[in-house]
Amino acid sequence: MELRVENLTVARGGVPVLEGLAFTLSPGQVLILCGPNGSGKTTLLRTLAGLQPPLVGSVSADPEQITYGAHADGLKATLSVEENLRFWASVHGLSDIAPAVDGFNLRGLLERPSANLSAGQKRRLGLARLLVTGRPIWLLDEPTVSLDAASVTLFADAVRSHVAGGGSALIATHIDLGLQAETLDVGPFKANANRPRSDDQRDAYADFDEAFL
Amino acid sequence: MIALLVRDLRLAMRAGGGFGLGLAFFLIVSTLVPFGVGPEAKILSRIAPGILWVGALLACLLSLDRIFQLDFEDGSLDLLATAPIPMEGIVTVKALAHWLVTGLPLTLAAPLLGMLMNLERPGHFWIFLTLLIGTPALSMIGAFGAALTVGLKRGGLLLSLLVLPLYIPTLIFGAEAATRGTAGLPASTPLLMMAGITAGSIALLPFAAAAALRVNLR
Amino acid sequence: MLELGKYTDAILSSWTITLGLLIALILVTWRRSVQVKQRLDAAEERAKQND
Amino acid sequence: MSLWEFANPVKFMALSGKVLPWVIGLCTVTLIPGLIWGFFFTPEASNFGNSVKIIYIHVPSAMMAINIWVMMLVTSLIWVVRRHHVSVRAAKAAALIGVTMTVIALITGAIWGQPMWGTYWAWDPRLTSFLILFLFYLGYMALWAAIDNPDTAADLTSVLCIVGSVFAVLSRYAVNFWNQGLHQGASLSLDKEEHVSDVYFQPLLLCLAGFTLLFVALLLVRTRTELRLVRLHRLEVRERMKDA
Repeated sequence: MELRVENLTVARGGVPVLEGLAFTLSPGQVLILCGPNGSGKTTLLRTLAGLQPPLVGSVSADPEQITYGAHADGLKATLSVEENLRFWASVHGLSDIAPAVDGFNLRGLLERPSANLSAGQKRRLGLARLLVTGRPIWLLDEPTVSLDAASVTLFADAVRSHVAGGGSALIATHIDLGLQAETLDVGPFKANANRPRSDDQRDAYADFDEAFL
Repeated sequence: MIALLVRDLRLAMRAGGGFGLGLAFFLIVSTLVPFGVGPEAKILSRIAPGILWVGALLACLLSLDRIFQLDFEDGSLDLLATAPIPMEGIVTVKALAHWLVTGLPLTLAAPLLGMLMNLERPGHFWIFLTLLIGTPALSMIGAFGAALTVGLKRGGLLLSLLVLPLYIPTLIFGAEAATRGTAGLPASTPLLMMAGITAGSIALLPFAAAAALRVNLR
Repeated sequence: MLELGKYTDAILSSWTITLGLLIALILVTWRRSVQVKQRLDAAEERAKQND
Repeated sequence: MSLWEFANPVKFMALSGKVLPWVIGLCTVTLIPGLIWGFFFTPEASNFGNSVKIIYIHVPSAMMAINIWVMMLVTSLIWVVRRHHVSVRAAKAAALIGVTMTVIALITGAIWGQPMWGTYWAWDPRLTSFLILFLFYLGYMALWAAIDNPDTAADLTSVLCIVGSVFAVLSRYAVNFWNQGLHQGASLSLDKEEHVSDVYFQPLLLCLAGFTLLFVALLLVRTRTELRLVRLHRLEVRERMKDA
């Protein structure tokens, strides 16, 4: 499953943030998304995940093929690690959580309520969720926050084996994960009123931004 | 969908508050009213169906903002939105979980609390029946209100304001059916009207609520 | 002066309240319109300078 | 040129700017004479006495209260279906006018009710329906006020308006049903048609036209303000993004 994006404009609060984006994420590929804070990486990932509509353009991949790993892990404090994982697995129609548990070294924590986990352990559990979705395209927003060096390695291994199995990943991060990856800098796509625009972009903005005076 | 329902029920049981809160509030209302109105059995038994209905409605209102707010805050709602469950399904399951946690216990408790209010013999049955049919509508309408206000800070007060007028038809028909049934008058018209509202809410409001949720996640 | 009989209070109070509310609504609308126009003009000016 | 072209705020601003003085003028020449006629130059009614003079503010405001909600429903639907920017701002702009009309109808009704029925408030179906309508207006406006992003607010309030309308109609039936069930036969509502003869009807008609024109004039001004606010919001967001 390939994720292709052409001439995509994403907006936050109705205002274009990034425009004219074009890239392809093929199976087996890792793409690192970089750019300063507030440059629209999260907005882009949410748009790709289908949580918000793009202002212009479209995303070629089916949202059913994509899983989104956000800042927040979506864990329930009163449920145990195992219950949390089993829940997400069954939502996605899977039942085997063993690879996820082993991949992120959670075996010893299974019975613990996730309220009692450390920040890094929570993050590992949040990342383990990716494996139980069974979806090929991962969109990850700062996945390594609060992970120690050993856990980062675990994560990098998980991405590597996911990619080796024909999956792909788009990762917004500021650190070097030691992965074989291409880099996509969002800086050049920053929305700018002075940039020459194509007609369809113009139409989409026209309702308020350009035409109103 | 079943996994989501099981999870929500489990959360409600573990977090406390869930089952207890609505019931406790209901108990408080029905014990306080006689102190306020006076102990005259005649008056109490006449107003009992109405008081029980208002009490159940307020108890229901109390826990509405939890329907989506917690999932929104910890990011689960984003993840659920990208999961292979349609948004309408999420809304329906959430409303069902809310009903199982508040509406159903209230329905079961109402006949017992009716005794405190000198509710007459057929009244126990009628209050049970009307609440059983009416409370699902309260949960569904409440889920719609919760979906509208999910992203807002201090959404609780706003939620009550939005949901209040939406509850009025259900309340009128429900309390009317209970009152008439208790008095031995024909009650099928208000009962059918209320059943209609419940059926309509369950059939249509998930779409409105899902639309509101999608907007709020944007 | 018009003789309103026993309804004097009712008529005068309802008319006063109504006219008061309508005038208040007109004033609020007008004031807000002016304020917003000023703020928008200022913002447009800033936007032009920034470009 | 189709109606949809006014989805473009520029065109709407241009046109509404031209129309506005005329509407204000027309409003002045209908509303003020209408009110003066109704207040000073109508005879005493046999059954209401002079209290009939309240009709000139009570009936138009009550009609506007309902009509404005219907207008908001239609404009909200247009927004949901066509994402017509002017439409949803007009709905927002109308809400405050609508709630004022509702309050006027309620207050004048209560004041009128005191001498006629001996009580300020009765749970009469009409009065109750207006109270419920008032709650709907409040909720709608509170939701607008609570949300920062104008487009999000537009979407959510439109959904609320549509769902609320269904429940408002349900409430109307429920309330009729409920009151009938409690006080049999003691209907307090006034049957206007029967009592209104031409002497009262002509100034009433003028007042109705006046109130409608006042609504249109206020609506145009307020919609223009709302559109400017949207533009202002976008500019401010851009500024903030530039700073970041």
